[in-house]
Amino acid sequence: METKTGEPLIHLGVLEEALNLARANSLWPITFGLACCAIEMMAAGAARFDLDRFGAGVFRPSPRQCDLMIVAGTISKKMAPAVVRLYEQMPAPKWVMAMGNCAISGGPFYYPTQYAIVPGADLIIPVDVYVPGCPPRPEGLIEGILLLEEKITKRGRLRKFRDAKG
Amino acid sequence: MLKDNLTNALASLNLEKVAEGDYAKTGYHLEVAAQPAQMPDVAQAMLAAGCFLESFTAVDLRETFDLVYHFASFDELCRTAVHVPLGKKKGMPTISHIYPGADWYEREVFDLFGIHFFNHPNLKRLLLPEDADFHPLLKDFGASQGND
Amino acid sequence: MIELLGIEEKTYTLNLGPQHPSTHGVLRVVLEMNGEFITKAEPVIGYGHRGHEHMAENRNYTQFLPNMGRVDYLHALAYNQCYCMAVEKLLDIKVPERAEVIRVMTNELNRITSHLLWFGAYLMDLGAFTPFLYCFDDREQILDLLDRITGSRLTYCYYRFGGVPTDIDDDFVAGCRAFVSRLRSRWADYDNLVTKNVIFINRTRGVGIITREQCVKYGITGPNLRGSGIPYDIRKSEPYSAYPWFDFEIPIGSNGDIFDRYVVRLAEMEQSLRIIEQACNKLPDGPIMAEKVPKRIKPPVGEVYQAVETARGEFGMYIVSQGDVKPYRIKLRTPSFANMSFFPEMAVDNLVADLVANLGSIDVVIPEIDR
Amino acid sequence: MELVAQFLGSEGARMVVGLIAVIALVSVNALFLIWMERKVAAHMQLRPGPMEVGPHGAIQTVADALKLMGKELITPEEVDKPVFWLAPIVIFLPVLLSFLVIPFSSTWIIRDMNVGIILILGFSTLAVLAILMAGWSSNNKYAVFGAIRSVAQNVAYEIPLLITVMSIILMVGSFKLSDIVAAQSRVWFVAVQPLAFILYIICATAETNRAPFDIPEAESELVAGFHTEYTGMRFALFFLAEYTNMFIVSAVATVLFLGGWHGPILPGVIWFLLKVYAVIFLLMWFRWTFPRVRFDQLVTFAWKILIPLAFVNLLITAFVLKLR
Repeated sequence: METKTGEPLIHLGVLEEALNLARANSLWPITFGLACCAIEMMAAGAARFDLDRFGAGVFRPSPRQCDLMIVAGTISKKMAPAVVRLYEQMPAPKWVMAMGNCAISGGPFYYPTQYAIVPGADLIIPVDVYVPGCPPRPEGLIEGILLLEEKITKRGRLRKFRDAKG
Repeated sequence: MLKDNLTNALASLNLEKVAEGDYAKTGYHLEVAAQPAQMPDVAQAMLAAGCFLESFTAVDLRETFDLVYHFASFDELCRTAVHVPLGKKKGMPTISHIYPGADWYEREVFDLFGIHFFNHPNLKRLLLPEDADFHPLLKDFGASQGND
Repeated sequence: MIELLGIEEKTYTLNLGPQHPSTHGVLRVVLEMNGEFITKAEPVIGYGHRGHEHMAENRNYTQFLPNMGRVDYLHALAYNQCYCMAVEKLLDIKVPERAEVIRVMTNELNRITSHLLWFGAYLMDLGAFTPFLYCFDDREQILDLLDRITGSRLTYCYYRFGGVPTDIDDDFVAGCRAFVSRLRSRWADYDNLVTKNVIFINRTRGVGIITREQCVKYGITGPNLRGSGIPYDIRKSEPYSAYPWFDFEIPIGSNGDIFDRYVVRLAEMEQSLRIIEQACNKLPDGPIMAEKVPKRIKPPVGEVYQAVETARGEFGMYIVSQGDVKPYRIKLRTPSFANMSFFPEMAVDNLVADLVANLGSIDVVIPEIDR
Repeated sequence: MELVAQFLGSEGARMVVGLIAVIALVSVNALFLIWMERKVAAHMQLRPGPMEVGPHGAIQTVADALKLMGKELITPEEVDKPVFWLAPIVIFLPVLLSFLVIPFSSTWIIRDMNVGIILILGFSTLAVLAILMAGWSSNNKYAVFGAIRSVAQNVAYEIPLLITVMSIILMVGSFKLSDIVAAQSRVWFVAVQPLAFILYIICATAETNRAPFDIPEAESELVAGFHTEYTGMRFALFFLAEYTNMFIVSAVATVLFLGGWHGPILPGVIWFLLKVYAVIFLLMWFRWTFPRVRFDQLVTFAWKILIPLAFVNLLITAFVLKLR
């Protein structure tokens, strides 16, 4: 087994690559919405955008069965411990996506005397992919998922597409 | 007419002010000013007339608080605003036994302004974490408190 | 039996949320349970508290405008409209007719998106997944329309003090007409899939009853109130904007149970379609922005309370102005806050399954409760 | 020892081949069914479903399975460890063993026991035990809820299931599955016993814990029910067992009501599988159409409606048989 931060103990070459390919194509997100962005997350899973095409449409309600945490919305100070706890309950390997400006930096709710929110998910949990927008469109979320796939497999559909475009 | 009924009912309570409001400007049909101790009676009269508590909040006027209750009715268009001046560091009698819906409003005001409500069944923080030690909507909450 | 055996009946606590699939975000309900029955329910809110009211005091009037779309992101335009109307009242601005009609049209489209989302999400709470997708498919059609003129899909900030910034065109009107007929053709599907479904009826009939008296005591508004048979709708009782020019009805229920609330919401969508249809037919010409809107919004000293009917009930804004460029105090009277405060009474003595059904049926948006 | 030797001597080779075939079938079937469920659900919901992994997402479930194998296995601190570890295995064994007696065709049957149907029904009861073990040992309130509900539900639905099956057995006069199929060479029992078929399908849906009777894992109420605390491969085993269980109840439905391997032109095995997958499609259709039944209504429905109906059906069957 490997941990998220450390190097794996044993390198298994091809098997490792196959596993990564499998992981990248089967990112089950947790049913977890904090605010506005959650609606766009739902929209991304629904009929028109259909995250399931990329194997990322199986929203699991229990953190124990998830691979990906989409932090969709503002993290209030009251909620922050719960977010951390959910992250800790997920089994490795696990990934986090900060969806929307609130999860990236506090977004519109961050100003000098604010008292209510945590300005950025990366202050409490490690974030792999940032998807900006307020809220991001579902297309943006899909691009985020593809970027994450690229990060996991070191290659990916998105890169191919970008290279073709030049 | 609900407005007349209310005016009559409130007249007996010996309030500071029961006057017709400027609806076009403020959205009130009836403007009332009361002392803190009179508030439960006002609420009782409102409930008897079939009004519901639309909203309740406080305004920090630096020297005093201005507590504002808004009542309206499902049957007839008649919005009543009750202003209650309250000195700082003073408490307010609860009306949550008359309007159970006021329970949360009072907790919110306690949370955000630090105003204490006497006889409230469950007065604890509503929106902020239980360990918060500040009241964000006070006007002197600012650079020193909060963080970052 | 239990007493005979000398076993002490014990209750235990169950923590529902803040992350739970049916709490629609970040609500936590601490339940005291006896077996599967709830003896006490205490909602713990504030997990979505973002400090809108504090923010208002630190922003000028215009800067606070985008916040309104984020208070309740499902029916953003109604909140947007309420704020604009309140400030217009403070400044004594009259909005041109065309702008009012555009506001009503877009607002009603937005109301339908909100009800559709409720419909889908509620059925998902009850365990049916497919209606959710159907609703989202219909909802996307509206989002396309609104996206064209407002520039965003969800957190709209379309109305400005004095009118609307961009005009609608014939394509938008044609799109509205097409959508009206499309959604009307879907009612039969929804009825067959859900309304006539025996399981659905059994789960919602006679469950979660709200009485008139409770509505008065808790200040419950919106479809929850109308499901109990009280025809209170701000659009009719305190007509604002262009609503008096249109012909529509206020659907009401009779028993006040979940099923009635469901029927009321479905009927409201149909009424919204009627309004949109009429607005398409008699869209007045003229300017879309009032002429004498000051560049710098600085209302005179005073206070104002403005209410609108949102998809969840009465949304009120109480603004205190001290003649400054910043509002002195803004209080958001959100409908879900009052509706949710009734929830503990509703949940007691029911099963967990009913708790989920009840919670869904009052249609709460958590960040709107927490603000 | 002698018994074992004797047993292996006569049937040994057949058993070994059979077991390997069963394990292969179980895994391929589960992979296929999960893919099928996602595709069926997607098309019912106006969306394409898995598309990118393989043609039309055909190897999507392979990716899922590989990923689940590579996941960390978390054993929460407070759980009852031996029971927690055993539960996924216990749930998997009975569904595997049930394959022993299923007649895929007149010749494709591992062991044609004369108590075949009883064996299947007996083993299907064991699955409840595993759910109870999983829920109880997880030391999680939602999981315990799921477990308790599951037991109540299965007890309630096993009775009408057994009584319904009994009416078929009365007609055939044998517990042997191949006999039951052989008796349907001219008329399928679904035509003779339509009520029994409906009752069986309802009970089978409840037995497999699928919507509208999926209350042991009711997502919107109990998070993930009895398997809330399970991760990775352990969770996958529950998943696998659920889909294999679906295959078994559908196979039994095919044997009891749909004429088993009988059919024109095509070989028996193909007909059998076609019918099984048709029944599975029906179960999937239910799942993506109906809302979930409330727990008390579910139990009431079983005790007050299904059981009396099943008894009436049995009585009428017995009466008609006696008259004939």
